[in-house]
Amino acid sequence: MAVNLTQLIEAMLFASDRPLTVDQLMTMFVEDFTPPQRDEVKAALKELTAAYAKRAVNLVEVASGYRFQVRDEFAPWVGRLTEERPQRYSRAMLETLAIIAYRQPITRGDIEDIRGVAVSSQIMKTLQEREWVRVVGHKDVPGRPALFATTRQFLDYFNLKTLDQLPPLAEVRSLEEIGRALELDLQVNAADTSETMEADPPSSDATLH
Amino acid sequence: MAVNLTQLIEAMLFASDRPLTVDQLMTMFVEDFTPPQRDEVKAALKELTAAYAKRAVNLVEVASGYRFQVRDEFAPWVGRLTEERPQRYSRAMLETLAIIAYRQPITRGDIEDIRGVAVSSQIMKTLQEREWVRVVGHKDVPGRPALFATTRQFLDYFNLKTLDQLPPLAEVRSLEEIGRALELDLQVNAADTSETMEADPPSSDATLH
Amino acid sequence: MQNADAPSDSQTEQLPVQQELPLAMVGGSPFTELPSDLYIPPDALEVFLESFEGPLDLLLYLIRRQNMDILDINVSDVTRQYMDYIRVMEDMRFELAAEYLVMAAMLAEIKSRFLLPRRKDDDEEEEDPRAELIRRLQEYERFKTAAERIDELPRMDRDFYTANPEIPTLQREKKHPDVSLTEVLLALQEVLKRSELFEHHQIEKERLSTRERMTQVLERVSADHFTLFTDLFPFDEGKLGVVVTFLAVLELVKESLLELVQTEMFGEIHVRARGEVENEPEVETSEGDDGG
Repeated sequence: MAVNLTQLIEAMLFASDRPLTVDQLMTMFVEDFTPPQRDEVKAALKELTAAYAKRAVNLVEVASGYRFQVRDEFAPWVGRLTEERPQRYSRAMLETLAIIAYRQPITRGDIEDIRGVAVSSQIMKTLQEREWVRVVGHKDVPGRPALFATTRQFLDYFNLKTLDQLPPLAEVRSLEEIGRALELDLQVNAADTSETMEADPPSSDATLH
Repeated sequence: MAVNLTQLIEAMLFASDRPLTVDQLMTMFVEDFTPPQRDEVKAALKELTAAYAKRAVNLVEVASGYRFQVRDEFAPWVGRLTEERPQRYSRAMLETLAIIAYRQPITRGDIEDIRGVAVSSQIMKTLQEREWVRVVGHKDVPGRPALFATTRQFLDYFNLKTLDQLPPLAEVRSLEEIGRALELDLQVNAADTSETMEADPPSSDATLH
Repeated sequence: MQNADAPSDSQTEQLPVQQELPLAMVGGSPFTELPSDLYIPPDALEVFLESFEGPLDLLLYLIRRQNMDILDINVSDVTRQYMDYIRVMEDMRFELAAEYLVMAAMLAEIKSRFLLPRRKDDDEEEEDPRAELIRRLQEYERFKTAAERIDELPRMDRDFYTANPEIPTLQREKKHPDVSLTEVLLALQEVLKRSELFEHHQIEKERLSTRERMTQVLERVSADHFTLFTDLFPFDEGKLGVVVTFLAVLELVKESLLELVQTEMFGEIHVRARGEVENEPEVETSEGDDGG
C-alpha cells in the first residue's frame, strides 16, 4: 500500500483527542502493512515537527506523547471562540439579589426564610463572582453564618449612587409604578447624592478589585 | 500589533470546534485592531488552502464555513483511534430527518402523514439537540404548529455544502401513469415497470431480518 | 376477513404463506419460486414487527415480498396478508399502534369497493380506489429510500474527521448576562407577593440608607481588633450622616453583629465585629485611623 507514513502519522495526530506515543503509532498500522520501525516513526515525527515549526499549530511532545497544539500566543483569540454565551439569570438569583439589596447585611438563612425556599450555593457564588455581593462579616450565632451585602459594583452596574435610589418597597409592590419610580429616583438623586456619599474613602472602590 | 492575519485565522480555524465563516473571521478581531477586510480574510483562506493542499489535513469549505479536516483517505486508520463504534441512527430518526430535509419547512403533522405513523417527541428533541433541525416558524393554521427545517450543522455533519448535494429523491410516478397502467394487462405492465422502477436494492427485504 | 392459514396461538405457527396466487412478473420474467424467508419464528415476531416503521412500511414489505409493483397492487392479496399479521400480533397481545388498525380499515374499504360491480355505462371515470393508497405508499417509499441514502452519506467521525489539535489554556473571560434593575425589582415583587410575613415587618419602614450604612460599618470593623466608635462617624456628612450611622450601629448591635465596649467610665467606646471575619479583603485595615 502506497501510504506515506509521515502523512498517516500527521493525520492520526491531528484527529486524535489525546497525545499519541511512538509505540502507539508503531502498532497502529499492524493490520495493514509491515509495521514501521521505531526509527521510521521518529524520523516522521521529526519531519512533521520541522514542517509545522512556523505554522499556527505546532507538533509538540508532552508527557504522554506527541500532539498538535495551537500556539500559545493565540490563546487570547482562541479563548473567544469558546466563550460561553451569557444566559439569563434565574428568577431565584434575581430574587436573592433583590433581598440582599434591601435587607443587607443578611445571612443566607434569612434570605431563605424570606424566599420560603433554599438558596443554592451556585447563586451565592455567581453573585459574588460578579462582584455584586460580598461577605461583610459573620453573624455571631451558632455556625457563624456569613453576612452578605451588595457592593459598589452593584450600585455602579445599575447606575445608582446609593441604595436609597432603589424604590421603596411600597412602590415595588405596584408594578405600574416601578418605571416611574425609577425615573424619578434617578433624577432626584443624581442631584443630591453627591453630597451624602463623598465621605467614603475613594480608595475603597479600587481595593475591591 | 504585529499579528499575521493568516496565522491568526489558521489558529482560529484549528481551535474552533465548528466551521467559521468569512464574516465570523472578520468580526473576531474587532477588539484588537482594525478588523480585516473581506478581501484580506479571503486571501488568507486561499493562502491556507494552498499551504495545506498536500498535507494530511486540508482546509475545506462546508455549509457553515471553513474547517480543517483530515483527508478522507486516512479515515480508515483514524477510525481506529476511538474504540466506540460510530453512532447508529434509528430508521425512524433517519426517515424523519429525510422528510424534513427534502420537504422543509414542514410540520410534525405533515411528517406523520408521510410516514403513516406518529413521530415521537424524543426524535424531534434529539434532532434539535444535535442541531440538525430547528424551528423556523409556525404555520398559520389553528394550533400554529411549528415548522421544522434542517440547519447548516446538519449539512456540515454529512460533509455537504448545500441541500442540493443530498441524493436526489426518487421520482414519483404520476397518477395518470397509474391509471394507464391499470388498463394494461399484467404482462405489458410488468414489461414497462422494469424501466421506470429504480426500486430498492434487492437487499431491502433481507435487512428486515 | 378471510380465514388464513394463520396460526392460532401455538408455538410453532407458520406465518401466512401465500400459495395459490399467480406469481408476479419481475423484470419481464415470471417469478415461480416463493422466497424462502417467509417463516418467522414466533419469538422473532416482536423483533420483526419492531423493524417496521408503521403500516406503510409493513405494506411495502408485503408488496415487495411478492414482487408486486406498487402501481399494481393486488389489494385483495395484500389485504389478506396484512390482516394476518395484524391478527397474529393481536393474538400475541402485541400492542399495536392505532395506525395499523386504521390502515386495516382502509384496506378493507378499498377491497370492498373492488368487489362492487362496476357500472360500465358510467361516463365519468371512476377513480381507482387504490389511488390514494398508492400515492401514499409511493411517497413513503421515496423517503424511506432517501433515509437509507442519507445513512450512507459520509458522516463526521465515521467517514471523515476534523482536525482536533490541543488548544492553549484559555484566558476565558466569563460573560455575564445583562440585567435591568426592573428585572430585579420584578423579582422582588414576586417575593413580596409570596411572603406576607415579609410584607408586614419593619423592613418596609426602614430607610435603605440605614441598611447601607450597616454594611459600610461592618466593612470598617473587624473581629480582631477594636475600632474607635467615634471613627465610625464621618463628620463631613452632617447631622443626617451621624444619625444614619448611629441608627445603623444600634441595629447592628441589636442583630448581634456588633459589640460595643467601654472599658472605663466616660472612656472611649470601641466597637468590634462579633464573629470571625474571614477573607477580609485588602481593604481598609488601616483606614479606621484616618478619621482620628
